[in-house]
Amino acid sequence: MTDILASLLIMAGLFFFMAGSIGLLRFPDLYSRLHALTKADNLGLGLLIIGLALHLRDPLIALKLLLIWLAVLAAGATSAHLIARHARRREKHV
Amino acid sequence: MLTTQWLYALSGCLLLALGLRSALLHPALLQRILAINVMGSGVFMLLIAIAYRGPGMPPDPIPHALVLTGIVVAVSATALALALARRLTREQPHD
Amino acid sequence: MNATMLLIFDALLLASIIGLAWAALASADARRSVILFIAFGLLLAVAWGRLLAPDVALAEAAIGAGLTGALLLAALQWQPRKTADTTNSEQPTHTLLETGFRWLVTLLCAALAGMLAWSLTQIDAGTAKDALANAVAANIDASGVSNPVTAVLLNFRAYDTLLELAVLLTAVLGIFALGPAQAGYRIAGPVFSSLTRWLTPLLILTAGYLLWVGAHAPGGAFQAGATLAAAGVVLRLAGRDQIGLPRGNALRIALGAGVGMFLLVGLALFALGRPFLGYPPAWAGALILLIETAAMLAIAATLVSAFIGGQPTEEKTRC
Amino acid sequence: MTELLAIVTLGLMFSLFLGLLRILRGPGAGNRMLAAQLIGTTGVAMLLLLSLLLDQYALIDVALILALLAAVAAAAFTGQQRESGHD
Repeated sequence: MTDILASLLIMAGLFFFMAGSIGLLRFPDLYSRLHALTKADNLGLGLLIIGLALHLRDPLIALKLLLIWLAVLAAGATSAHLIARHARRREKHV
Repeated sequence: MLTTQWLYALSGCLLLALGLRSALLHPALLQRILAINVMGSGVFMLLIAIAYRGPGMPPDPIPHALVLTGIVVAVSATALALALARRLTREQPHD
Repeated sequence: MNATMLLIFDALLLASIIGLAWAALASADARRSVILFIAFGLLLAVAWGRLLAPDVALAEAAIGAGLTGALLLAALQWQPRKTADTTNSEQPTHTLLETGFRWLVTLLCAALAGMLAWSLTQIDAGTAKDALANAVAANIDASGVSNPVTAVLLNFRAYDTLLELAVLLTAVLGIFALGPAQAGYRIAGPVFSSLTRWLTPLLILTAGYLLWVGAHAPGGAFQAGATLAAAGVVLRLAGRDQIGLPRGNALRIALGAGVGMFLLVGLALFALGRPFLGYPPAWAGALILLIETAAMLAIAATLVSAFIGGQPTEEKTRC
Repeated sequence: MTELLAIVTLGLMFSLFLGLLRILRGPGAGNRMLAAQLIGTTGVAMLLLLSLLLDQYALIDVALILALLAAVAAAAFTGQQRESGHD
């Protein structure tokens, strides 16, 4: 039962990764691409990690997985902020 | 050798050749430093592929040890090369 | 079924790695080359993991993501304007002789790759390829650690590792000789600064963890040192003046700690009538941990100094 | 379950391929950095799946290090050195 749920979560994670990549490729400008990217970081990896943690049922590994997700979340948000600010400054300069 | 080993080993050879070619021919200093790093990665890939023994089999630890130290030495050498390049740029202004 | 899918995975991963390397080296735009090279390094870490080399993958991850990228992106700041901003519009033109020469070099490189590939078929024919791996497996119980890579690095081939650390020391002395450190970074905005506040302790903790597990699982001085160095890089990028790197004599001691501890242990054993670096099995585990701790600090100090690009100076840091 | 993990790993590889197109196309360094960020996150996910698929739990530690250092490249890319000519 939990394995079915885990499978569904992992597949949903893949879906958001795909959506993020397609968005990155198809969206017209840097700012909208940023939004596509955060979907992969936040939802894609998050769902995948919850799925894997459910499947493994090991609290210690689950904790490590959670830490990985939090780190990617924070790094993703920070990078997005930095890159957007950098792009805005460049636009002003030109 | 296993198919997986062949795939990675041949890619390692290819990276070595790619890196060597650019290290010799690229006009810019920075890209030449990158090219030497690509060469190194090719050698690393070759070694790790040779160490591989198939799924579920413990790989040969000796190439792993070689590559592990190689990676750390490579980054130090890259830093030294960049420091040299920076000095060079400072001493001969381009414009 | 699974094997087939993994094979397709391998092919796609390798195609990406080679494609990125090709594109990075074909470009005349330094920024483009550097960013592609960073992505190349990320995928290499995945490849090492795929080939069951987690020790190597750990080092590649810490160095590729934490050091090489930052080092190269910092190098963009002093790139001569001409090469930094060149786009594909001004393709250099070659004379016929130059074109011929380029083709000759390309051909020779391809021939080298071909010969190397051919030599691989010869390895396969030999039977000695597992001799060393078997020797490691047979003696691992006496090595003091159960991670075979750590056993090779700090026991069976400890001489090599000692010299490897000496090479690192030489590289950093060369960097110091070339001139002053690069200018520090401006104080980062609140977002990155607050990330730094909890990232740095986590990185230090992870380095300690890697050092400790190195005895029985993937990890060890090199991976831990690289992770610790990454913490220093993060602090420097955030615009901090204090990035944990000691100054003056303390820095010299830190840089020499790896080689020093190795020699100290080796000579002490020598004095006790054992071969140089021939640990007594009962003490091997403790001695290896001692050397590894010193080596981790030395590697971290070396890599951070290398990132800074020179000897940290006293007066500039008091802003 | 391993079947599913293998399929998802392969799917992530395809997703990464799309990211590669953006890193090659740009335009400009900002877009390339975004793509590199996505490649990093996808790499983390692939390492986690590979750790189960290949029975190598140490790969989770590799993923952890990549995750912790995921912001370094962007910080180095946007950070400015104190005395670096242009402002």
